Amino acid sequence: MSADLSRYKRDFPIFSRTVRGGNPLIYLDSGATSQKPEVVIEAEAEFYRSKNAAVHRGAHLLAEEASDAYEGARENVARFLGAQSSEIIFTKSATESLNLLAYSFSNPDSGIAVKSNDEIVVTEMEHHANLIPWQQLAKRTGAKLTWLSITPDGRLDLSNIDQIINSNTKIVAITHQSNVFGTIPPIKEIVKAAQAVGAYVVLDACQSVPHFEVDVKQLQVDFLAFSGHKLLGPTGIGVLWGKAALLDQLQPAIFGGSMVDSVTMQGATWASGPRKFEAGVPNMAQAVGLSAAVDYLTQIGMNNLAQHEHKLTEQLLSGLKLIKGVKIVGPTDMKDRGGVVSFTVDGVHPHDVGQVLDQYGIAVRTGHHCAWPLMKKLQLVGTTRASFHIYNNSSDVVSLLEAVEKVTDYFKVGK
Amino acid sequence: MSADLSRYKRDFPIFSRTVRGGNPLIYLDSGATSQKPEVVIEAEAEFYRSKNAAVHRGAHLLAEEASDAYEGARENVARFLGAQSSEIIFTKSATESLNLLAYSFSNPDSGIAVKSNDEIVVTEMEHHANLIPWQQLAKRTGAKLTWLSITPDGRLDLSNIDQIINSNTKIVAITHQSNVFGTIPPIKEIVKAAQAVGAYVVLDACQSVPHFEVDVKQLQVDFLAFSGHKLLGPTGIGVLWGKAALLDQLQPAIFGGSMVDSVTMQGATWASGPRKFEAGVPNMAQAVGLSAAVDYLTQIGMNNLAQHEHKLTEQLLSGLKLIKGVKIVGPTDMKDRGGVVSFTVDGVHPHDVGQVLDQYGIAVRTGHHCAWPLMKKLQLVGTTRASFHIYNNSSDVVSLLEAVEKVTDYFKVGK
Amino acid sequence: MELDSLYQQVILDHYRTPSNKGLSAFKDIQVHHNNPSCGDEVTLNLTMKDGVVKEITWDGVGCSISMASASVMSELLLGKNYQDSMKILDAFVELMQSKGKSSGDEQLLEDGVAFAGVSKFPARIKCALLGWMAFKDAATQVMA
Amino acid sequence: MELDSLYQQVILDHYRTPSNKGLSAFKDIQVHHNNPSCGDEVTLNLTMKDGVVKEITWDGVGCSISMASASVMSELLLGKNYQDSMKILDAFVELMQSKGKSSGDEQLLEDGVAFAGVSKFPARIKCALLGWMAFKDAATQVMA
Ligand SMILES: Cc1ncc(COP(=O)(O)O)c(C=O)c1O
Ligand SMILES: Cc1ncc(COP(=O)(O)O)c(C=O)c1O
Repeated sequence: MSADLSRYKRDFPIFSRTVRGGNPLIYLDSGATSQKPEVVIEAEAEFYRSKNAAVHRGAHLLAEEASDAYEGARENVARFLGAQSSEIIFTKSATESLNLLAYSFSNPDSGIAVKSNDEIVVTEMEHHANLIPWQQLAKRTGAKLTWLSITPDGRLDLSNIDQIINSNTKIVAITHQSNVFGTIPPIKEIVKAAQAVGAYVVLDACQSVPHFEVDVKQLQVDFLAFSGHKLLGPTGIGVLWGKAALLDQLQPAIFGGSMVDSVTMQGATWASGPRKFEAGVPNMAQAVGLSAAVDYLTQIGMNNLAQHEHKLTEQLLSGLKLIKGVKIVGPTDMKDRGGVVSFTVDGVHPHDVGQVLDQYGIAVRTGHHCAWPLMKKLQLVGTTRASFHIYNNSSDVVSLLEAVEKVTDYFKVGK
Repeated sequence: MSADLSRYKRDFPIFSRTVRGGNPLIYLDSGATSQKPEVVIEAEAEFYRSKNAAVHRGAHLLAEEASDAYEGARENVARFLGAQSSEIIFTKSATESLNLLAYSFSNPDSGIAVKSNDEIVVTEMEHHANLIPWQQLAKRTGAKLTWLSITPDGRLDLSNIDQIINSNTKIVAITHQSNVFGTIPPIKEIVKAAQAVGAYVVLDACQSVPHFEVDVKQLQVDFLAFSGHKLLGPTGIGVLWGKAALLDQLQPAIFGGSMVDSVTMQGATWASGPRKFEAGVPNMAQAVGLSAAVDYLTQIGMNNLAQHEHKLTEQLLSGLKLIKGVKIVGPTDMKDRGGVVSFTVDGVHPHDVGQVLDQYGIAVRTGHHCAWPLMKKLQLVGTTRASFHIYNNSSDVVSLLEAVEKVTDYFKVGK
Repeated sequence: MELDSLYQQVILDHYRTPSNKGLSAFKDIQVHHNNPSCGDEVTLNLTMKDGVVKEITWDGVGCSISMASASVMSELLLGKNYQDSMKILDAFVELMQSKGKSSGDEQLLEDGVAFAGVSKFPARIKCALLGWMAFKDAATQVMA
Repeated sequence: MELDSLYQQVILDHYRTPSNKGLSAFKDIQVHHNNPSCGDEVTLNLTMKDGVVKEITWDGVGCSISMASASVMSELLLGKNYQDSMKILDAFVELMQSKGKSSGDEQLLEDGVAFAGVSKFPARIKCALLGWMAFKDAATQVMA
């Protein structure tokens, strides 16, 4: 028997409000952004109320305390990922993390800069944030962008991996969990293929780090990015992790205060460590809030959370299979998949599905999920997507299934 | 007689704490970052507690409310600056704003891209954030970086403006108020010179927008950047304003979700308006917090605030002039200057000055203030800087002056 | 239920059996509009003669609201002169912005008043306007 | 006052009249270290013979703590062999990290114990270590 996690929902103040139709909120859109427990909200507020100052700059006590809080957050996030704190770069979001990395790779002064004869590999199931920055990097440098395809059941097609990941490959950028299918691709095999040709693996961990234990050393990837707001943390904070030796060889991409070693009117040199990638007064309160979210999740236990979501996903998949006119998009079993479930309802546009669910207080995501090439490949206009976090429970799943039935009634599916 | 603004200090919870030596906090480091009134802290918390969702994406009520809050913040900030809301881009900081702009200028697809025969003009008193991005832009594009010098009293030297701003000049990037001297450069003359040669003026408004009324239409500049955290707002939020017609001609610099018009595996096209510059789930709570700060300041009245700071600055300047061994760095009168005062104490390193002040509960900034080239030009190792905001009062100035006297005693200056 | 004010029977009918859907072989102009946040798309062919709308055909993918609205639009504006079509269009836009406070001028908008409920759902207003904005773009170009 | 625990008289004396300040004409190696967050800089010339420190001269700009500490370091390590100098250096680093809980080994650190109070001011620890880290860098390079 697994732990009872129902008590955690109370920690999230948003569930005390009602939504459309006077209904209680059933929030199944954590894949887009998660809700926040009061401890996270308070950690951010408390930073402002008691130790707000510009880090690394002032000669005064507040500045000291603010710096401790900010650097403490860095250490805490590092521990959470099994990384060193000198490898943690705070950004505003995963999107920024991936873009900064791509710009660093096109800085010609970088020791590991991308060149025109290099290849960059992505997959057909990437979120736009892990696709377009690489398209643009390829465009800037003349490198070639290639990709791994998907199979009809929403898994990665590895049949031609040896052609795609070849001796010209410099970067393999891949998602750790599809935000559309919930699929968890075989990272091990991809890392092996990349290592064999000396390519760097960039992991988009937006949908993994918030939901199950992720250890960068075990994964053996080279870079990893995620956003705080999907991890019960504040908006406006993201993380870029990179192996220290690689970060050393990369030049920074954004420039300003607190990241320099020396500056003249003609040019500048950079500080070492994560500082060189963090120009300007940082998002201090948000880093502190993210750290509180990490503590909160650690206390729940990432394995407990993963199990919890696993059960809900299983329940949802079995339920959806019984509803006429509903098709699951992506893996229909529990093998290598997480708590993100996409589906379609015959003859009803996802936007209309979402509208009906909203009427019952159920918040889901509809549309292309920022994975437009994937939708086109599947010849879909979009899907309806339900996704979980700690505050969901099996009665949420029941409510969703009932409401989906009502959708098919309302739009007279198959009638 | 001017309005009594003393009651506003109570709105800032941080002043209920004590600092080193059990002293009440005298915060004179608002030039680095400002303190936050409770309404701002609560606005951010309230967003998380009641309407947190990913904007522009969900099909549900929360997403609708979150989008309204976020877009409402944009409109509010636009009104505050006399701009249109389609011209307001939310970033994480002024540093990001300026870097994004510089990258957009080096995107060869931009209609107004910087070319190798262009010149970029800065000044010797820029903060690193308004210097290094332009150095790097020059490096990327082959353009030439030139600059206006400063006079010994910390003003801009315009004697050779016609040579420096010439027919090759594409961009003039200049501070609206020096974060070291407090000097307010003659923006009008610079705009005139830039317009005469068809150059774009980029205004670093980090030290102006938080302290006095700024209207982009009156200023006639082309782009403007500032950070929320210096404007009583949250950390992790900044603004880039640009004339709509120019933003239209610029290509975006960071890429991901919610900024596209269409996407294939090979490439993408962009949405219009500010959206194309805001990739990813934005810093929604911080935008809402910034909007609350704007409301708070509007209610105080920017002119009242400016007058308040003017009086404190005058008091500080006269007081410092009476202390033996103390030299004011920058304008010693009130002409065209704001509430930032730098000074040195003979024979005492700024770091030591700051340490003694800290012992009396006084928080100031010491060092090079991210303006290293300026320090070198002045042959200074740094200065001690006091800067004001609404929560300061004349007894803060008295305390500072007394403590500076103690510094000269402690280190036996001139003895 | 609130939902029924959104999904009027007229809308569902137009969604199931849209008018003028399927692009004509001939046209004065073709425009393509989309709504990137939800992926809805409309392509519209327009033919005008002496300032009068002679033919509107369209194709697209999207939700019930966007498709039904394009269908209603194509019926309503056919045969109208440019000025009248813009009057109707403006009335429809105004209805969409009414936040549920207007029920629309049935004289002018006919089946279009069925969309009055959409104005209470801000996220759906863009859907309802997609086809109309495509028409406006096309007609303005033809008249230019 | 807490401040006096930071600014011991020994420190103020070394600040006003530093030892070995002014770079020698000859040296085995020269290193330059700085602290970008506050702008403090130290240049250090080192000469060693048979693994023993023969001469340390330095120059720099910085606060009382960084300059006094460089001065004390240069006195203390002169004439020591590499191993002993590293032992003293490690003891000094340890003292700096003691958060005010250690008063330092006076036997080993001599005037260096005056810096014990610095360990209570995290922002100043880097100042106190600047000259020492320059020495470590230089000596390690000479010995390599
Ligand atoms: C004049 C000026 N420009 C730019 C900046 C950079 O702002 P931020 O660090 O918030 O990005 C600052 C403040 O640090 C400043 O004072
Ligand atoms: C798989 C994946 N990658 C990247 C992102 C982008 O994250 P953000 O928008 O927080 O930068 C998301 C979420 O939107 C995602 O689900």
